[in-house]
Amino acid sequence: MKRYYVMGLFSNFEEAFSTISEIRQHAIPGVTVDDVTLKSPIEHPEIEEILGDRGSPVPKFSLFGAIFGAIFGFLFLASAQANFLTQPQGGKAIITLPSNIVLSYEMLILFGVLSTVIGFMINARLMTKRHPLYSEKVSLDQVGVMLELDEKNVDSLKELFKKHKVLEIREEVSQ
Amino acid sequence: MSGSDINRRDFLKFMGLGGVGAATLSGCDMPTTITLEEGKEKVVAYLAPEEYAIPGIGVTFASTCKQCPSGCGVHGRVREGRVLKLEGNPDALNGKGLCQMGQASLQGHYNPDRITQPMARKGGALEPVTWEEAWKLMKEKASGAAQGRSAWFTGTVSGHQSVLLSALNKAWGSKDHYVYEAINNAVGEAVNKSVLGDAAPAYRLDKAKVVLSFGADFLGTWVSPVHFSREYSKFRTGDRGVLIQVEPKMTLTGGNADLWVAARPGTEGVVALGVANVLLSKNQVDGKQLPQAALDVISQYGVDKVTEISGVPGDTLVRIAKYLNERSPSLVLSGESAHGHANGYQNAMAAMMLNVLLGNVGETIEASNSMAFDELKAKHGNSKAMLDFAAAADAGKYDVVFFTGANPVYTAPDHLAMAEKVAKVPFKVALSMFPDETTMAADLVLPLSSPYEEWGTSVSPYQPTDAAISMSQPLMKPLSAETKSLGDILLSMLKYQGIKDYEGFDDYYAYLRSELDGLPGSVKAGKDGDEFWSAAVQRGVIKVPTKAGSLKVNLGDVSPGGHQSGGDYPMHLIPSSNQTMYDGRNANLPWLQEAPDQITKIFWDSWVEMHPKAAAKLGVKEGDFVRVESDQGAVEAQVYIYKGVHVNAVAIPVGRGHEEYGRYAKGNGVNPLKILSSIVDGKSGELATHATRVRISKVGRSEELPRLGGSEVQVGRRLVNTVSADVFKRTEGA
Amino acid sequence: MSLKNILENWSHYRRAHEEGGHHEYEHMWGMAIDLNKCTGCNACSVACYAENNLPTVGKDRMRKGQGLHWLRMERYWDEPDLGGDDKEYQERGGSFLPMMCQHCNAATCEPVCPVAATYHTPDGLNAQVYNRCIGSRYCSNNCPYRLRYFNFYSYYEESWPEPLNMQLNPDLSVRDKGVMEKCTFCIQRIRTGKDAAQREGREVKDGDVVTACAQTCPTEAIVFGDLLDKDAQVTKLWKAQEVELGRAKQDKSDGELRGYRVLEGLNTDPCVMYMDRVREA
Amino acid sequence: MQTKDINENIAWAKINEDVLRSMENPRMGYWVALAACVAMIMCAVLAEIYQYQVGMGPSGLNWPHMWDLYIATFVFWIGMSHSGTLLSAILHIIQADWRKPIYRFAEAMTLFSLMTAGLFPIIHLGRVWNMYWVLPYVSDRGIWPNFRSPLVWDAFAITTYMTSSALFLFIGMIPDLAICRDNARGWRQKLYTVLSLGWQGDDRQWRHFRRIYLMMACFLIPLAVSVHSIVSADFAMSIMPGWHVTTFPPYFVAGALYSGCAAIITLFILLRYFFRFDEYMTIPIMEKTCKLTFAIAMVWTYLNLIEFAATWYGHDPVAKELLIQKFIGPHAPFFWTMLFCGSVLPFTLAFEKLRRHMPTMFVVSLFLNLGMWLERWMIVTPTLSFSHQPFAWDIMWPSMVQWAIVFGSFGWFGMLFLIFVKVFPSVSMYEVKEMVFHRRHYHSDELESKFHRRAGDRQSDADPSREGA
Repeated sequence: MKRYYVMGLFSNFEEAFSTISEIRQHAIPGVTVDDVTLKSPIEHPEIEEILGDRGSPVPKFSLFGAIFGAIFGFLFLASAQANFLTQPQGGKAIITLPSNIVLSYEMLILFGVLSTVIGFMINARLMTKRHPLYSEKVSLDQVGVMLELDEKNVDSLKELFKKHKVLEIREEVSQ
Repeated sequence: MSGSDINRRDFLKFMGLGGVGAATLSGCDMPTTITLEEGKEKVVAYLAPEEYAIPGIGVTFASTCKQCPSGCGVHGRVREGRVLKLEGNPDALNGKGLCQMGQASLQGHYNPDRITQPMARKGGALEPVTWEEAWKLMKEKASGAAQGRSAWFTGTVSGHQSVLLSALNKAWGSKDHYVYEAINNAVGEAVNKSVLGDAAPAYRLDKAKVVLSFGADFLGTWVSPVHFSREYSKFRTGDRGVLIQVEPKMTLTGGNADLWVAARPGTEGVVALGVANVLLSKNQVDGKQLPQAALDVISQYGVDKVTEISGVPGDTLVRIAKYLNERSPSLVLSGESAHGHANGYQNAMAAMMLNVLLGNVGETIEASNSMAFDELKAKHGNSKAMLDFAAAADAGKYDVVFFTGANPVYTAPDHLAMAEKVAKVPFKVALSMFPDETTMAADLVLPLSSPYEEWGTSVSPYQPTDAAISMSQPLMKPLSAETKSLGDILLSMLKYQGIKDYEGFDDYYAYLRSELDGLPGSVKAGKDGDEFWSAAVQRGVIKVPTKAGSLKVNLGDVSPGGHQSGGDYPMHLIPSSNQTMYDGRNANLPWLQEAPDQITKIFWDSWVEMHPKAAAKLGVKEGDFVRVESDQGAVEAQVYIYKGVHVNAVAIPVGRGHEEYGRYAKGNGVNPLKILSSIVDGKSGELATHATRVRISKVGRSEELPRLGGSEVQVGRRLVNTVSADVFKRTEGA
Repeated sequence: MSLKNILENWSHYRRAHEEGGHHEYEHMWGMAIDLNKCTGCNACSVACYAENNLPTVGKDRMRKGQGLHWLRMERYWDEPDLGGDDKEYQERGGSFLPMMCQHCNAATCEPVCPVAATYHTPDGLNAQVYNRCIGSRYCSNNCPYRLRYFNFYSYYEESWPEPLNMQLNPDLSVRDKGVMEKCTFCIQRIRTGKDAAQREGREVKDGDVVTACAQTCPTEAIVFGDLLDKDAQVTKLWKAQEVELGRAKQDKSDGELRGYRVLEGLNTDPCVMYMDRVREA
Repeated sequence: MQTKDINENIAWAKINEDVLRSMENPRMGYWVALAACVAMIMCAVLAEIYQYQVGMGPSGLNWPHMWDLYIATFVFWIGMSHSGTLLSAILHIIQADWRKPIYRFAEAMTLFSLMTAGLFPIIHLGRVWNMYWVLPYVSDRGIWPNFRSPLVWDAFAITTYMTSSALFLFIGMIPDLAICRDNARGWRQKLYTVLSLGWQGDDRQWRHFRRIYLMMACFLIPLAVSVHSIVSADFAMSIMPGWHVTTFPPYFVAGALYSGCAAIITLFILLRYFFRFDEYMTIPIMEKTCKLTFAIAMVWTYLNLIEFAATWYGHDPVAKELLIQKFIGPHAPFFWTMLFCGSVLPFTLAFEKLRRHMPTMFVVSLFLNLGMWLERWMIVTPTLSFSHQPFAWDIMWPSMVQWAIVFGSFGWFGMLFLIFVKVFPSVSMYEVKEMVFHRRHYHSDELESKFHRRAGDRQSDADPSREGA
């Protein structure tokens, strides 16, 4: 089944948001706000109020990475120390807690950061191909509202866009 | 390692979790012992320290150190045909100890600047020649020397070398054998001889409870330092003795004194008289031991007068007298800095007077155990020999002179013009290991083997307890095929002169074997030739019977000589000898060059010691160069300032400032002996080394002093704490 | 496996110096140095040069402080505020202090090495592994006694011109530039002594191992031995002076006893005991 | 008089244009600067080659000065790296939006000073070729580094910090890289296409982006504090007088922030001048940075005084002796210069007139950093000169080899920075857009005339553009 992608470029957030508000109020039957992808040069601070809270699991990655880093760090260090033969030094114990705490802390942060970055890459779908409807103007100063919808709704959407002073409409059909 | 028996798979499982990679930790089980004998083969961890290197097995051979005249016995550790390390020979006088010069004598043996083949002067320069050519030259120039027109100039010699030397001189019809040591106790020996009838009596430091030493650096350079150090150790334990040192510049012994007293140079005798005066007047010591003449002289030296002359405060004199009076027996010694004056003999005599007064003769000064074989005894050097030689050479007395074991061209003061006088001798032969100044002035240089490459016997000049012949044996094959031992050369020369007695010996070794074979049965303790020989070589010493000595007391005139003012030269020059460079012979040993001086901690260079007050007056600080000028010349060196030198004196160490003598010695520092004034001790004729007056001026240059260490005080850290002798006696006293 | 190893031996691995530490010590090599006997003659230092292949570095480098002297003879003058006097002369001579690696049981140099090139052996020695050393020089910085010396140059290139090199002791290495080194208590002699004892099927006894410095000392001020050997002379000296390992502050029945360890208050627990210098009044 | 952090009427397109322009067509001056930096690096490279061949001797290091300028400069560069984190992470969390135009180059500075700092522990090693032994790699001989050593902690901390701050810089730059990608041609386009990771500015990306940025900021703040604490542990964990100081971790962190801020002022002025970023790196932002620097300077001064007081009243004779030596000993000229530069000179930052005068601030910031560099030197060296064993006291002055390498490190840093400003946007475009957007959103003419105008100010006659808002 063919899917239609339509994107309207607006000159500012207000116009884009009023368009989305209408979509939210079912201006076009069968098209919900969940179908909307907003493309913008910056993140609007109140974007949740328009698009709804879509959530982000990135902090969970951070938590997992940090916990893993700390535990792995400590065990790694302790096992290395326990099996490394020239460790009796300065009257210190073989497995020294002060140093291991310091290093585990560093490992906590390192793995936390790495895991966060991986979480971001996955969740933000980075390192994928850009959408065909990507417009360079989005990185300049325009706000894009893109919807994925059936053929029957394309025209009414374009009408809606035009109502809100859209500057440009692009569309794409995927097989 | 205990308790960690992880295996590879478990480890990989664990490590795999972290995705780190693959390896095993178990490969480095540290072996606690690895010995080849057991045939154990274990992986030696990369992190094994030296402990796990398998040491080779060394073999120890006994020999004798020739680095100074004391002649300490050594044990050389030999591995793979190389001698690696020297230790003291417990059977010898020095015991298991050895001083730094002895330790470093190995570097003389292995010195890169050793002469490895004969050299002859051709057209002004010394050039290598073969032994054949050398012998030919000897034949041409030396063998034909007329009766009495040849001489030997040597350092201290003893044992069979001495025998051969005498024989050789006899063959040449010459009586002239100059035995020279720049650092000697000749004045003291003269006084001993005159008063006690024994030039080198035994000083029983270990028995003494008070030692009053007038400049005798018995821990550093005086007579037999290692032996005295051992005695000192006994002296300091149990009922600990007091050491009082009176001298113008702190020697190593002074550095260990309980009371270090700086007397104006040359007034040591006056101080001794002052002490005697206090003892007699204040402490009610019975003066009947002393002849009336001496008592008369003493009575003239009241405390105030002594203080005026010597600069030693009255209460210090009283304190010294108190120690001497309260603790008995005592021992009074005199050394270099007291002897090296125009009145050196009187100074030594005054010190001896104290010994007589305090009844030390027979108590702490015992008759030496003179050995029965006079011909083997050490011919101990003095500096009069050099003065005599200079006069004789100047007078053109000799056609040929042989030098060995002494370096007069370096040690002689400029006023002697030794180089020119030596040059007047038509043919000079140097038998030498090193290209020192005298050797380089010779016409023919014969390369000597090192003391650790040759056979030999020697007898220590100072034999306090047992008389013994020290054995030298090669600790390794000669480094150079061309060098010959002094004994071999002497023997060859004797054969060359056609002396029949020596024709039967192939070499010096054969001669020695036969000579030792000929020792009386009492020495050999019933052993036959081979057995005795190997026992002697193994032990390193042969104990020999002694002639029982006895001491008489015949005190001479104790009145101190006059004390003249310096005029234009207000300061006294102390050319101090120390255990690093000694008389300059050690300047080619890098270990000793790099070893900091015991007192000042300066290395690789000469310095001028000054008292803070004198330095302040002159306006110099540590590291500034000053010019020290006598009527004979001047030297320049950096200043080291401390309170261990008399206010009116500057001290410059002897032994550096070589013009030759190899890469380590050449061009390092200055030679203070060069600027000595021509003053001799009136009685003994010895060179008055400490009598030179100098003036000091700023040069204006400054440089960091080559000195080890930063702070000279502990800044309150108590790294070395000092407790009083009373406390020591309470806790550890005998 | 590792985890098992950690869990099973946890209490052992957590034993610090105070509880006896990780090692079951076979020996505890130590020294007693009597400053009453020591004359500061420096023979020990030169003996150390001879035994341990120490290079001579020459005047300029030595002056720069780039020399190596595992055993250095320190000399201090009396200070006015330390019971000395502010008189015109140094009336009590000098204070001599032979300083070699103190082989501290709680060594401060050991834990700071990033690559574990220095550690404590079951002999109670502070070992330096030249192969492993990367020359961070942290250990020397953290040694309060400043007894670790660094090879600032490839000294061997110039220090032993032929045939001086023949004197080198083959039982230990000649160090190249970039590694730290220090007194080893003549570890090659310890090894030799232990091997000899093992060959003869006996325990190492007092006198089997003597360090070069102790051996050459003319006044026998330096005594070396195994502090675990009750009959050793060094143990007796420690006992007589009531100096014990493992204490920062010695508990002495008699406050006048002379035994102490240098900078004891830093709690480095050195294995070298000194005995106070003694002077009349 | 300009009092607004930024003119809220700058058009978004102009921001893109201005920043992108700064990345284009290096002028002659740029190449000269780059060549100068390379020449400086060559000095260091030659010195290092010499040192590598001969040993550590030529550096003038000795017993007991086993460390000197290398470690001091290492600490200096580590310290400088703290600025980026401070501006980025802390100011991000406390939502101080004036950081936005200046944090990018500050973060780059973090990364480059870390890259510079990281060289020094390597250079100072006696056996450089074995430097990797400090890393905990798995070896079949079962050898590990010694985890007790603060130097290994350094290796861990610096690795973590370098990784994290590089990622932070990179992540924060992704939207800007997308802008660059959309405007670039040729190799630059390929580069930015790869680096921008397919950023298309959709709401999903922005949503996660906000989260990760916050999370990383949260990680970076404790990390930055721990890194300099660990660097201070190199000293504080020892038993040397003057090193074993309880206040060292905060003292080092304060010193680090201080030198970082001072360096930001320096680079701020340079970028503002050369790239004509007057509209973004405005005087009020400069003022805020100066005030921040002043505050940190006072914290640093306080910690200094605390250290002196603690040493003095603690009455440890060894530490006290060292303190006295610092005050009157051979290092005293440097010590007093450090105190002057670090504690007295920052008072210039307290005066508005001076703060707003760029040339003055430029000179002052250089001197502040000189003070901070001297601080590190005065931490490392006097302790080695005067420690427990008086016999080992010594004075040592660094040789030309050390100076050359220290000198070269500035060239290295400069070179990296110069390359950065031409390859990456040194002002964060999207965040300046956000800043402008916010300001515009809350803009009130009435308030502006009340607070942002003073007598004598020129009346703004620019017509507020509504485009893009």
